[in-house]
Parts: sequence; structure tokens; C-alpha cells
Amino acid sequence: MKVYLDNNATTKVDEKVLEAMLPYFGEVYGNPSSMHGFGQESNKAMEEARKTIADILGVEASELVFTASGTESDNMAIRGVARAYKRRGNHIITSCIEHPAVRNTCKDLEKEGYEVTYLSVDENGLVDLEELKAAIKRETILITVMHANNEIGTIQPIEEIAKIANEKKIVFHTDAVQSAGKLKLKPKEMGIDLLTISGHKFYGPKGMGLLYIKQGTRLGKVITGGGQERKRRPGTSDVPGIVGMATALKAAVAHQEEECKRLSELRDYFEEELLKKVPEIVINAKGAPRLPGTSSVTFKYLEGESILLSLNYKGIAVSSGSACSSDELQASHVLLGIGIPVEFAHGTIRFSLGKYNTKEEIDYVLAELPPIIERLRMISPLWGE
Amino acid sequence: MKVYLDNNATTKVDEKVLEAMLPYFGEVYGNPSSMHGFGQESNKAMEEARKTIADILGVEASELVFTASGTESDNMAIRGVARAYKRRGNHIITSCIEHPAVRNTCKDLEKEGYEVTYLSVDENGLVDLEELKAAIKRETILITVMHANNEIGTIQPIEEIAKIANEKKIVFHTDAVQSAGKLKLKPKEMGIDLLTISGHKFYGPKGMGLLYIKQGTRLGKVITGGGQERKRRPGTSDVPGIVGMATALKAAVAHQEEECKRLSELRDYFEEELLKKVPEIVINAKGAPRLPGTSSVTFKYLEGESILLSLNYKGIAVSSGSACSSDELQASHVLLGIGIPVEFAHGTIRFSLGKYNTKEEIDYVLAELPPIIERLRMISPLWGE
Amino acid sequence: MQYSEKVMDHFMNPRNSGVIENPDGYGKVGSPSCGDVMEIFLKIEDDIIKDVKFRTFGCASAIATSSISTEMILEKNVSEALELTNKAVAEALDGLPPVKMHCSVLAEEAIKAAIEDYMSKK
Amino acid sequence: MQYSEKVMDHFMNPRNSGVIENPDGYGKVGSPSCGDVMEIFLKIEDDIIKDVKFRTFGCASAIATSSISTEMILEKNVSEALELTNKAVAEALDGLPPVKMHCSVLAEEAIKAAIEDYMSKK
Ligand SMILES: Cc1ncc(COP(=O)(O)O)c(C=O)c1O
Ligand SMILES: Cc1ncc(COP(=O)(O)O)c(C=O)c1O
Ligand code: FES
Ligand code: FES
Repeated sequence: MKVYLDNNATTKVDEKVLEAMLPYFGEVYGNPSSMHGFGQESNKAMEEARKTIADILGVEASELVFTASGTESDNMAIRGVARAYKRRGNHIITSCIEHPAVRNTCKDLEKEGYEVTYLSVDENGLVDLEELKAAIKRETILITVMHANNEIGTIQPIEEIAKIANEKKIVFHTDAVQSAGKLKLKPKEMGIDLLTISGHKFYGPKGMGLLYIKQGTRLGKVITGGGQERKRRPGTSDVPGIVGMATALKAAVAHQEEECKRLSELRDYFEEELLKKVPEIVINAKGAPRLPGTSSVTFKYLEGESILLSLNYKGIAVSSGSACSSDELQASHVLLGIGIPVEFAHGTIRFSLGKYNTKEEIDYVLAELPPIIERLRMISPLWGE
Repeated sequence: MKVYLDNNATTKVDEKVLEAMLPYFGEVYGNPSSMHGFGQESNKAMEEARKTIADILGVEASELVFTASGTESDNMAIRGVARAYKRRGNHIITSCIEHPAVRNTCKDLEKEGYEVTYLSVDENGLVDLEELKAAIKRETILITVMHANNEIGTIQPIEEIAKIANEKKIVFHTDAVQSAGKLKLKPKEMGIDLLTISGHKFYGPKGMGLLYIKQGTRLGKVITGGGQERKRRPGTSDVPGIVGMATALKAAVAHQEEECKRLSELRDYFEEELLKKVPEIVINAKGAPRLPGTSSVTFKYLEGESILLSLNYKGIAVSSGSACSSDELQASHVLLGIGIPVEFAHGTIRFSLGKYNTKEEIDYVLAELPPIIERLRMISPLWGE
Repeated sequence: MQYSEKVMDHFMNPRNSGVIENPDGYGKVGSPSCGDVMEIFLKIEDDIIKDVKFRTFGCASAIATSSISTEMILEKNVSEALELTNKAVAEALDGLPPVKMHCSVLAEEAIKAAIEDYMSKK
Repeated sequence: MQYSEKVMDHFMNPRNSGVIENPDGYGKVGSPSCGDVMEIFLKIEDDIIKDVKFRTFGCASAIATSSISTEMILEKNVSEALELTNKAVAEALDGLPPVKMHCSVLAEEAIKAAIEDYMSKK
């Protein structure tokens, strides 16, 4: 049996999404910037896709810019604000559990002379609104706090953060890569100025990102070139990718509520059974609102990779820490951020469920996992000390 | 009849390319950074694609970085060198007929305090090696000159430029977006340090770029995030796109010579017949080595858009200036660069032929074009003055 | 950027293109280096425009606005014709893309220049 | 990053894992907060390693190197065992990914520590 429980890393492209993309490779292949019929046909598809997404988000189509990834959108937002508002100030506020696309961009800006405050989080991964308020100063030009965390699933009180930012007239960006298609996402209602989405997290194509830029928000350029995307993001538009992302988002929101419910129940079942079957484990961020399908489990006295590879041997795909950093050997900053001791952080596994996962699959994992943990603990010098 | 003569703007994805991409949407969909089997399978496909391209270019796979566009690769190269070599100098040399991805990046760097020399070109679009030598100074850190021009097709003496750069130990970048799959491209033999390619110009997917980075060339970061591409370019890898680009490049070089010959002949036939049938036209860059399928024609006393739309009415897709700037109303800097007077620059049309174009199609264009020109000239106040 | 069907119709089948020998009013505006030049030729009897012709070097929008504005002033009194605005012209064409609005100004200006020429000769 | 089949074999089926009660030599290196701890237990007769067991907290590479190095020193003289290098261990596993080479040092160090313990008690 093959069980893919790494849906926070990336997802399978939905068949219907692929189908929607297909005509734009070899049939309607014109460059949407071209004036001729071939180009205009592509352009029409692109603008329809933009409109579809705009309607879902409740924003204007002209406020959406297509990029090539969540990472690029994050950079565009953060570097863009840093550059455009440089004269007004040099202070940025973020959380200590952001994705590397945000975190490393902030770190890089520190080298350029910007000052960054990394808000702490509690044991559930939640930022403290009082700490946020206290961190704001005259020089603060940007607050960037992610909507839902990719490793532990914690959902931040985005609307309240937005309210604080809006009151102080500070630009507010949120990385909604993990929440798009799963949680309510209405930037206008929620007071969000800049919002990042990535297509491959909701059964859409890889290499497609989106940035919502509220009308009037100024952004400096990160990449320069031709006049595409109303001069905001140069490079020939990836029409199949754009159509794919819109189709995928539409499909995701169409079944959002039922699917959320189903996934939460499946995840809760998994966690309850696991707690019964395996001693000395901790379910992380259990006390906070969480993404429906995300389960972060710390297996004490073990190292994550050995669990990951043992599960892989049984056809089960999970992640230790975040996929993006699986080549890194350091303990995840997110897990350390919520106060897990380093040695336990090393033993943390992320199970991320998606729409193709079934109860049968979860039962298979529940059968295979306990003996693996037992075996590995038998050879661990930390076990039973 | 529908005739697509805008292959320099973008190309139709080859059926075989699409076929090669298909498994990586819904079957092998893992994140190549993931350690489990789903990820490793994707990773294998990605690394095979990298190896395929490396072998074609005669470079090491580790010297190739996948990006999301030619534009991104150009930015990564130029901004990357500017940042990494800042302490050594602040002077960049480029030509005055570069694509906006290079040109506007240079212009943007000027605002940051870099000094840029824009080499002039002769009436055929060729840079002058003596002018280049004279422009080099102690502070010069980068020479970036495109391999083949997208509007007029001129091929620069890249190897000689590289030799000059290498002698002075200046990093040399070339934008080979238009030449990849059409001309010899061996960075090591040719002395190139950085080289940009874009997948959608040779029947590969849109939204895929590549940067060759010669081992040892330092580059500052443009986009920051996770550790993908050996920490050189963050963002979840677009596996189908990567596989597609490699497949497309392989197919292009497999038939490179015959196809070049066929296209040159077809283009020459088109130009000879056109000269016979339409008075007062100029074939641009005819005196220089040119891309095989590119024909830039100036129709005196007319404005390009009116020709483009009239041809479009007959199903024929061409471009006036470059597609990327077709929303801009200014005369092309490339055409002005080769000394075409502004009023004639406005009347210039680019016919760019590709592998799917046939002689029948060219004959159709040769039949439809002359009456269009005649009709438009009849209502032009400049005609017959 | 996309043109309306009406623009495309007037561009592909321009009305009143050509010249009038010995016109009563003649106007020429624009310059080749800006990419647009427009000429208007008027035949006028008792301040009524009895015939009008144009020649235009310019984009599809310039040609279409020339064409439709000649239709709009034909058989009109010169004072009425002077009131023609580029906005009205653009509206008659079911709109123009924002980047192309300036082209419609050219037609308005050329007609004004031709009528002024007629006035000055009266 | 990809492990060789040999690494995976030793990781999935570790040889000589466990403990020896009252060992003649015992070594422990690493620390939980670095993510790796290794214990080696030795039974030694006449300077010959007659039995060896290990316990490892760490990645697959750490477990596999522990496993194979116990095989490599079994029935060897302690002076021979002292010569075991992490390079030899990695080679015996058909190589390790570059980022994982450091894990093999741990096995070498643990064995050295265990033998030193034995020496000091002699
Ligand atoms: C010479 C040249 N450089 C760069 C580019 C930019 O490539 P892309 O559209 O993939 O960003 C193009 C094409 O648009 C080009 O022709
Ligand atoms: C929260 C979050 N932000 C940003 C990203 C980056 O997205 P992408 O891989 O599309 O660049 C990811 C996923 O990798 C993510 O989970
Ligand atoms: S006449 Fe110049 S753009 Fe229309
Ligand atoms: S034991 Fe730490 S990475 Fe291998």
C-alpha cells in the first residue's frame, strides 16, 4: 500500500486541473502579450483565470499578480514593501515560525540595514497580540505573519493582526500558502494588504504563485524586465499554470467545508488512536486552531529521519520538519519556536493529510507505525533511561 | 488558413514534450526535496533532466540552476554579479539592443549606484569589439551581451566578447534565450560564465528558465527562501516544467542543423519574394549573421499595428517590435539602436518562423501581405509624398 | 489589449479615406516620428460639410477614429463639427483601450485644424 | 539525498544492536541536542573483540554506520579496531551522502571511546 501523507509539502495535480491545462500547451499556445489572435486567445484564458480567483477571494482581478511560486510572491511582497517604503521606515515585524521564504527574506533584509522583530509564539504556535502591539514603532513599515503554519498547522488570528496593522497604517502581508483552499480567505474583509498563494498546495500545478496586492499598496521591484502583469511581474506568462491554479482553487473552495470536516475527523481519529498505541509521544499545537489535515507528532527518544525512512519502507510518505529543509540537519525553527526541546524536535514527524487520503490508509499507518517506533526505540540509548 | 509566425515570442509545446511532462502532474507528484519515495522519484526525474541539459551544453549538472523564466535567469545573473562583486567594482557593460529583462535590470541597477555602459551597434545590430575594449575599466565587474537578438535576429560574436572578458577576468553573461536549440551553445568552449535559457522558445513549456553558472562564479541572492537548487534558487521545483524543458532542448538539438538550414532557406525565400512584390521595404540586419527563422521587415510609411491587425484578420500572427513590449507604444529600442529612423521603426514587423511552418504557409503570407500593404499605404499621408 | 468590433470594422473598412482636390478646409496634425499623422480634407457649402476625406498614418485606433469621425461630421454644420470631442468619438466606437485613448484626440484636432483653415480662408 | 542500498539494509536490519551487561569496554559519544548519541558495548578476551553491541539515537546514516562498524571490528584485535576510520566505514556502506559523512565519525569515536575504557580498566 502506498500512502501519501505529505500534502503540506506538495499535492497531486487533480485530474480535472490537468485536463483544464492541457489545451494551453499545444493548442492555445500564443503569448498573452501578443496582439494577434493566438495571443488574444491565451490572454482571454489568462484573464478568465484571474477573474475566477478574484471572485473567490472577493477582490478585483487587477489586484492579482501571477508569479512562479509562493516563495517568489513572499519575496515580492516583503522586498517590495521594504524598497517602496524605505523612506518611511526600516522596521519589519514577523513571527519566529514563518516559512523560510519569509524568514530568510527578512534575514537577508537585516543585512541590508532593515531591522526585524521576530515575534515569539506560545506552545501552540500562536503569536501574542500584546507583544505585537508593543513591537510596533514609528519606523514599522510591514507586518508579515503567516496564516497557517506548514509544520504544525497553527492558524494565526490574522484578522486581529490585520486590525492592529490597519489602525497603525502599516502594510500587512500574510503567507496563505497553507490555508488557500482550506480556510476562509477574503483579504478585503480580513484587512489584508498583501497575500501569498502557491498553486501546488491545493492540487494545482507546481511553479505557480499568486500575490494579491491591495489597490494602492506600493511595491518596489524584485525582478525587472518586460511589461507583463501590468508591469508588476515580468516574464512570459505561464498560461497553462495560470489556468491550472484557477481551476484548482475553484475546485478546492467548492468542497471546502465538507472536506475540512472530513479531514479534521480523519486527523483526530489518527491522533487519538496513535496516543493509545504509542507511549511517550506529543501531539504539537493541539491546543490551537489548526489546519484540518495537519498532525505534528513528537516521538520522544527518536530521530525523525529514521522514522521517516522506516515508514517509507512501508510505502508511507511523511516529512520530518518541512520538506524544504529536509536537506538541512538542524532542528526545525518552528518546533524550537513552540518550545520543544532540541532532542525532541529531532524526533518530530509531520503527517499531512489531503483530499485523496482515506480511512483505510490511516488504519494502515496506525498498524505499521507502532512496531517501527518500538523497534527504533529498542536501539535508542535515550529510551528507558 | 492560420499561420503562426511569432515563434520568437513563444512556441507551441511539442506533443512529445507534453507527453514527457504528463506523468509528473498526477502520478509522480512528490516534492523532489522530500526524502520519501514519492519525492525521490520526482528528484530522479529532475536530476535526469538536469543531466540531459548538462550533456547538451557540455557542462556539469551542478552548474545548472532551474528558474521560472528567461527573465528570472537574467535577473539572477546580473543582479547576482552586481551584488557579489560590489566590493570589486560597480561598472557593467551591455549592448543597447538587449531584451528588457537585461536592459531594465541594468537601468534599475543604475538607480542603485551602478554605472552601465550601453555599447552601440552598427546598422546590422553588431557590437564593435574595439568599443567594448575601450569601455572596460578597473571597476568593470560584468559584461552582458545577448547571443542572438529577439527582434532582428542578429548573432553577436559571443566567443570574441568572451575572450576579451576572460582576459580581463570580468564575468561574462549572455542571454541565449533566442539561440538555445538553434545555434551552437557550449559555454565552456565559448568562454561563457553565465548563460540564460528559457524553455518556451524551443517548443518547451512556458514558465521554465535555466541559468548556467560556471563553477566558481559568485552570485548574490535575488530571491531568498528554502534550500532548493543547492541553495541557489528557492521554491518548490516545477518537475513537469523541468522535464519538459530538457525534453524540448534534446529534441531541438537533435535536428538542429537540418532545421536551421530549412528555416534559413524558407526565410530567404520569403524575403526575396517580398522584395519583389512590395516596394519601399527594408530587410533589417540582412548583412549580419542572423537567426535562421527571423525576418525583420520595415514597411515604410506605415505603422506596425495596422499591418499586424490586418494580417491577423487573415489568420497570420506576427509581431510589431517584441511581444513583451506590444503594450508599450514607443518605437523599439532595438530598431532605433540599429539606426532606423523613428517613423520607419514604427512600421517594422517581425516574422519569426519555427519548425511547424511550411512553404505553403509562407506562400499564403506572400499572397496576402502585398494587398494589405497597398491598402494601408493608400490611406497613409506619408505615402507618395 | 483588445479592440471592440466597431474599431476593427472601421479599421478594416475605413469610410471616407482618400483625398479631396482643392479642399475648402485642410488640416494635418501629428508627426511621423511620434508614429501618427492625420490629414482631413473638407468640402464645405454654406457652412455645411458636404464631403470629407482623411488619410492616416497610425495604429488601428487612429485609423478607426479618423474613419468614424468623418462619418460623424458629414452633413453637419461646421460649428456642430467643432463640438465633436474625442470622448464622443471613442464612445461611438464602443470604447478604446485606455492606452489608445490619446489616438482619438488626433481626429478631434485634425477636424478642428481643417475647419479653422476653412474659416481663415472665408 | 539518497542512501545506498547497503545503508538502507544496515538501517532497516541493524546487526549487533542492543546492550551487553557488564561490558569490558563501554563508550558513549554525541548528545541528544545535536540529534545523535551512540553507545558501544564490548566483550573482550585477550585483546580480541569477542562481542559487540550498539545503541544509537540518530539518523539512518548514524544507525547504519554503527551497525556496519560493529561487524567490522568483531573478532578483531583492539589495536586493529582502533585503526578503523570513518572513511573505511563509509566505503563499506558504498558511500554516504556528503551531508551525512559526519555521522560516520560518531561510530569511529564511539569505538575508540569503548576501547579506551577497556584499556584504562586493564
Ligand atoms: C532575448 C530574450 N531574453 C529574455 C527573454 C525573456 O524570457 P521569458 O519570457 O521566459 O522571461 C526573451 C523572451 O521573451 C528573449 O527573447
Ligand atoms: C507556508 C509556506 N510558505 C511558502 C511556501 C513556498 O511555496 P513554494 O514552494 O511554492 O515557493 C510554502 C511551501 O513550500 C509554505 O508551506
Ligand atoms: S496613433 Fe499612436 S498609438 Fe495610436
Ligand atoms: S546523526 Fe545527525 S545527521 Fe546523521
